[in-house]
Amino acid sequence: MSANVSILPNDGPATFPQYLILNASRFASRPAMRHRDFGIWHSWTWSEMYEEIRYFSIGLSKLGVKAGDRIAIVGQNKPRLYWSFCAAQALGAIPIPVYADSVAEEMVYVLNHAEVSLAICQDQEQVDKILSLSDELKKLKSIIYDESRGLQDYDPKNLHSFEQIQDLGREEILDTGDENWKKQIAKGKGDDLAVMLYTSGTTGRPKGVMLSFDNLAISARNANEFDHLDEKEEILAYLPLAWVGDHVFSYAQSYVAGYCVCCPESQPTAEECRREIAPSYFFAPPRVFENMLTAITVNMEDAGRFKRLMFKYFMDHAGEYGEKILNGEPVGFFNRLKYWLGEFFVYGPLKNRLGFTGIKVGYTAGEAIGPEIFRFYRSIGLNLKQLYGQTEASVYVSAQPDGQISAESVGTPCPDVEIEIADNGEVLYRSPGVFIGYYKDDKATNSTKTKDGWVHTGDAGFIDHDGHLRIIDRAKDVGKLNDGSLFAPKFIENKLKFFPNIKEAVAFGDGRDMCCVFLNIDLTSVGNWAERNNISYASYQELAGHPSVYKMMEEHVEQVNKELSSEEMMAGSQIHRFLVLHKELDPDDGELTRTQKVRRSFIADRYGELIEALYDGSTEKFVETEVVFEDGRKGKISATVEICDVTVFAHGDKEAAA
Amino acid sequence: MSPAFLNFIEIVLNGLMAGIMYSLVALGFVLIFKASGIFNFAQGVMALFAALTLVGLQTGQVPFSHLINAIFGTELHHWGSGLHTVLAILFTMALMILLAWVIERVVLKHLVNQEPIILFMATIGLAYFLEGFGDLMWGSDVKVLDVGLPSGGSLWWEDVTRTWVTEGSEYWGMYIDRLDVAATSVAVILVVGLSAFSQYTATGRALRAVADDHQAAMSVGISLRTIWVIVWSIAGFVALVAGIMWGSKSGVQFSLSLIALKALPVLILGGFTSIPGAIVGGLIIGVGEKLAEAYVGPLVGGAIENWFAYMLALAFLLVRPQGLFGDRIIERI
Amino acid sequence: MFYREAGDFKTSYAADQQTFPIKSERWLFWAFIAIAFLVVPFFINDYWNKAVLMPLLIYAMAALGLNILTGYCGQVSLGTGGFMAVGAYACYKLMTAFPGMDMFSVVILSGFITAGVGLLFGIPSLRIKGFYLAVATLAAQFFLVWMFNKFAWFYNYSASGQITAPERTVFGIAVTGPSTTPWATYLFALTFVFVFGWVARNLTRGRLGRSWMAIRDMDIAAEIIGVSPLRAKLSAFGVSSFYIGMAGAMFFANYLGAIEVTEAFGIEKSFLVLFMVIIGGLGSILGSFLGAVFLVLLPVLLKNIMVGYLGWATDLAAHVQIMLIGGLIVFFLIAEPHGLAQLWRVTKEKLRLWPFPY
Amino acid sequence: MNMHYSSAGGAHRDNLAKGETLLQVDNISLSFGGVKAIQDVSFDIKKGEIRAIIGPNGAGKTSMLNVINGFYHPQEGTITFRGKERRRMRPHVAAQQGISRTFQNIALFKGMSVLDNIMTGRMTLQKRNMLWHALWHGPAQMEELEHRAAVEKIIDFLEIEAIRKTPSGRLPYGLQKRVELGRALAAEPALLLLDEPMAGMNLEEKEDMSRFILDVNHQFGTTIALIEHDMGVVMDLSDRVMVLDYGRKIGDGTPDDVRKNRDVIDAYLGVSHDD
Repeated sequence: MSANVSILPNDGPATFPQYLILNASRFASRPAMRHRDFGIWHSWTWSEMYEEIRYFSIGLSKLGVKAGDRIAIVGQNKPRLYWSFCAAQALGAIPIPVYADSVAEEMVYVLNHAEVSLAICQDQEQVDKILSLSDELKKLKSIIYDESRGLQDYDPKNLHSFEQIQDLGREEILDTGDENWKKQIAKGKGDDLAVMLYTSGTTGRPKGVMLSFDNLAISARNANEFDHLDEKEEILAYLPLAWVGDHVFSYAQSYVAGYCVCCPESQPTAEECRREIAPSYFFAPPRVFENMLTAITVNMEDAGRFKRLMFKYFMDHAGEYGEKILNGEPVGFFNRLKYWLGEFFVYGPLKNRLGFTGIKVGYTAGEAIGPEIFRFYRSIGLNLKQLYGQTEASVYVSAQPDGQISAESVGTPCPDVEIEIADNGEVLYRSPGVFIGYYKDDKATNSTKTKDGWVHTGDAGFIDHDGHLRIIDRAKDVGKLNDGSLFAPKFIENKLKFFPNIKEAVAFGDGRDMCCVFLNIDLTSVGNWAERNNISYASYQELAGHPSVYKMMEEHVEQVNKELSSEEMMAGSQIHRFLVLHKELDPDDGELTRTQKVRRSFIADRYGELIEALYDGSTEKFVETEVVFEDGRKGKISATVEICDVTVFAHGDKEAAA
Repeated sequence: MSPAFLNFIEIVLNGLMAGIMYSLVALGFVLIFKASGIFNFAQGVMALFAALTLVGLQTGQVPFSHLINAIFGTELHHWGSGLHTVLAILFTMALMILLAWVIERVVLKHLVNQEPIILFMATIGLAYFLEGFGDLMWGSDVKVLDVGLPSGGSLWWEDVTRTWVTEGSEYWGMYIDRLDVAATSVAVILVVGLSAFSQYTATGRALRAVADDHQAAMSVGISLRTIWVIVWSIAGFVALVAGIMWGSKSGVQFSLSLIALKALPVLILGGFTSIPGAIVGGLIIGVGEKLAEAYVGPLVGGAIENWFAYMLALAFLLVRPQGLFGDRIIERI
Repeated sequence: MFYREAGDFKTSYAADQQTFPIKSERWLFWAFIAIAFLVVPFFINDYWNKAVLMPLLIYAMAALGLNILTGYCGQVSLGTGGFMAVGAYACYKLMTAFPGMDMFSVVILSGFITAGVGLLFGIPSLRIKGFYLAVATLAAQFFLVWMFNKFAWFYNYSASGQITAPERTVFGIAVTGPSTTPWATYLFALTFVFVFGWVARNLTRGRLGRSWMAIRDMDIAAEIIGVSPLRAKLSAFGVSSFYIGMAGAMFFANYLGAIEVTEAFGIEKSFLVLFMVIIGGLGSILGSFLGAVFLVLLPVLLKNIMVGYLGWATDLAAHVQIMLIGGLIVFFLIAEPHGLAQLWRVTKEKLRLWPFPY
Repeated sequence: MNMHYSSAGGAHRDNLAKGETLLQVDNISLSFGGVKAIQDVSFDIKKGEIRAIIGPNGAGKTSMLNVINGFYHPQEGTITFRGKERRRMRPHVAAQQGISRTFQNIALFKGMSVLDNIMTGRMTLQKRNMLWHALWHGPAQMEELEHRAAVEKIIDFLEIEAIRKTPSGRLPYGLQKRVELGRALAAEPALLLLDEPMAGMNLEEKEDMSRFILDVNHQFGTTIALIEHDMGVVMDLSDRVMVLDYGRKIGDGTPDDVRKNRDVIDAYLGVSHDD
């Protein structure tokens, strides 16, 4: 152990190389990183990892890497690539992780834009990709690779293996020692540029978000304190290196807290690896949780009758009491006992299969997670929470504190974060994590970040009565009613669609007096209900027009209104009138996209008469609609559609709050 | 002729006749193995079972009388009178066919496509079951079986052979059991009959088709399961015949089931799939065993017939692994 | 459902390849062993020892041996009874020729002697395969039993033709002869079974075991890959006979005390052990034990019910028993051709995957 | 990570340089009873090359491989491996000398896991005897673990991490072929014989397999002789091609030579074969 703590600045470490040196002494024999390779888990303690990074870093300097150089890091989650971040930062160079699966032209753009002079690649695939672009990459001088397979016969000029660089470093240390290297680290300051992360925005070229050590380290420290994370955590690094989430969870927070990061063997074995490691801190976008739940459901459908019934029985129980128990609310003894039995027979084994046995905190973010999905994981005792984050904020904008969880909100502002809602509903924030700027793009920087440090998120939202931030839509999609209240169609539609009986909803209101909606019932779910209640029907149309169905829909809409009325911002956009469409919205008729998204303007055109009827106060309307049948023939269906008024609540209404 | 030579002839003749009896049992094995690839260890017990049933029907025993008595406290033993021998044989045969059908339904159907050793084990289980079942049904005491076959030494043959001896030697003639002669005749008839059956009848040809290629047989529309029932029925018939012969000779008792073991060396000598092999193999084993018993036995303390046949077969296999009538094995990969 | 494996990761190949890779199973196993060694001896009585535990342990040993040959190496043998007889007679001759020898050495030496005989009878396996070989092993069975019966030297010219075990001790405690205590013979047999169960696991987990299994699964491919059939088959015969010989020695010396060869080691014994292996599970150490447990306990149970509880005559009970055992064997083969061990594996797999079906 | 795999025949090191004759087959004739499988065929395999043997069905290709690895014993002719002429030899001895192979019809050990199957391939390299194995802890275990590490490298090489503990019988066909290649590679052979490594595969699987074969040849310098029906694959992969027909050699040379060879064209396009 040659890590020397004395070279650290007096007020504690500021940069990650400084944290590395600190960890190498305070957590010397604790695991820093694990990697499943050749079938078993290899571990590095902090002191071992320090050595690995030291050799590599000094080797890099020997190769000519200097402060300010840009180094691209391309590949999957592998220990050596993570080490490369720190090794580069120790020299004052700036690491730039690149999505391993990005196509050639995207990679050319990023590498050229960032003026990368060295690329560290995981394997032959990445090396090949970069070599094939070498004509266009004028600044790139050399490539380092981790896995040598298939690279033996390559021209060794400007192509080095990771070990070769480490050997260079070792020789250098033998020759001249590592004092210069340590001095270089000690020189590092918190406001130095630490990393550049290219965000693949929905439109236009990727932008290079510049984050300083302070941005990352302070955000990481706050986050660790917020969730009580310490050096004992184990996490699985499986999300793309270039994504800010992975950089913060698997690098920044790990260095600050000193916890262990585990790298899976390969993509196909990632699940198995998760099961083996049983991480205590876990992050996944909603898509991952959704896929997992689908897999669980599909799997359970194939199970025997007994198991299916048992699963349903206990899951129902969990749905009722699981969250309460998790939130520490009072629950009767027998329900606790039943939950405990469920834990033994269902929840426990389920979490075990998914590798969630050891989870202390799990997060989901990125987009809205379906409340059903969210509640499912909560109900089986998984402390899953939501957060709202951005690359520009070093992730953390808001997060749900323990015990204050809801499926709709994204939590309260993170420590040291200030949040404001602009007049147009856009969410603004200011925090220590706010980025330095976009690399070589002052125009974009200025339009995003104000002079006094506020950042425009581009998302519309509001602070609810619990003080939690709720994101409702992209800011540009949010409109206004004539009385000036905010109208967020997607927000309202999603709320309606969370009822299993409602399949689709289309809300109107922008530039009108009030909000009205079209509904589509869910034929399976409502059909089941009808069967149970001895309501006979011959077609969708008949069922949709049935008075009891209207009654049910009215209750649902009223429920949504109650919820809306409880939020000051949204109370104005309660639904006044609705109708249940006489046909299902169908991609074949152009009403939905192929990905089942509502085509609002097309529908407004097609059902103009009905919209008129919604706003002119009539109670029913006869319409005739052209449809395309499955065999491609066209036909017409006609119906008299009923229109229904709904109770609207005043904000703060007692009845609504009850 | 010298008495020693006449003795030798007597031994060979007895050996040949004993051998035919072995062949009779081996035949049952071969039939089933050929058609289904099953090494039917229960063949011997089937013979015992058939013989027990025959005796039981003949003497009018009440089936399961012990069990019934134990459960209900009754004192059942016999009906008033037994069945006529011919009728009893017919009934027994019917029972053996029923047995074949049950075996197919209950056991074989569920074991299709299993490894041979599993099927082999199943037949051992079957053997145990049948043994227990037979004993439970008819009791385990030693029974005398008399179906009217002649028995005892042939005095006529003794007289004839006594004249063959060289003048002046002391010789009382050859001993040949008339039962053995009868058994041999029956066995010969059976073998000829079976060969004719498999050669000249449609069912017989189907059996051979199955033996050659299961797939092909099924593709020409022969139901494998029907075939199996038929084969097991025939094997049951062979077992019945063997049971009658062996039972008449040495009484119907548990040891009868062990004659199956006698047939095994015959099988490895003759090959599992060859009917002529079973016959020739049986003859070789029979003669070899009797000769060894007479000439080698005294040197090592006797009772060598228990193992001699196996050693003979083993030694033979070491020289010719494919058996007497098997084709040379060309291994492929 | 009982398994909670998440978080149990392996950092070395040694840990990955251990016999019980799952932590909870490891605990269960050692708890079981501790009970067998430390608790049972205090509660054992003569009936349990003679009717259940001793036969169970000794047959488990024999089944281990046969499983190595048949289950792992694929060579069917019907000569187990004969090889047990070799073990028993070797044991007797050693005990009487070297009265000072301790019982551990006697049993192990008996095993080695049997292994030698086994090797001899294994030679035909190089030429003949499958059922032909199975039948050939019957030659060993009949020949060996005949030999021990025929040559008085083997039974020291005793008038009855029986052999009777004199008293021999281990650490000063009698484990054979009339004055042994149940716990002593039990612990003696248990120690052997435990140690050699472990050895069997060792032999089958490595190169040797793989060479056996390769021969079993596809002998031609195995040879082309580099397995010498001679070495693989003969070693299997040798090791197998070693175990069976030790089982035979203990069967005679520690369990029955006095035997007559045709009665004790007839062909039925060969079948019994073969059944244990099949019902327990071919190619499974655990299976050897499960098979022995099943076929030792079942008759005891049946007998207790029919004779003890229903009050039937013993011969009637014996008929029903043999019928039931035969029926159960068929039933088991239909229900799970790969034996109780496979049943256990499948159950375990289901519990591990619980609540998912796969 | 990276492979520390000894090249040039691994465990079976020799002094031959690339391009020298590794195996020389002279005037081999083989018949079964009256059937002549191979008639008077001679050819050689040079170190480091990929040598293809092609021909219509029944041309004697597999028999030739069987002769090379000692499974069949030719009635006439000699085989010289690494300069030593050999007489009748059992296949496992050939394996010990560094010839390993895969089979036309997959010959995996179905009762064993993928890992165990590949471990079996290292049979010839393991030395500990039965007594050490009985004790396990100590030398036997150490040896096992060393070989496990080597096998894991092959698993990594063939990208079959996800199935290492699956019983081989449960795998789909293409993966079984790959595992079989792994088993053959595990022996670190000097000469690798592949009998139709791509038979029955789809295009993607064929591409994968071709890549593995080339990688084996490049990275480990292993000499490979293969039988294959897919002409495209053969022409792409191999350095030299020998053509058999009815047990006779009718062509030998580079892929280009063979493609132009009149006899070969006749054999493949002629009407005489029902292939």
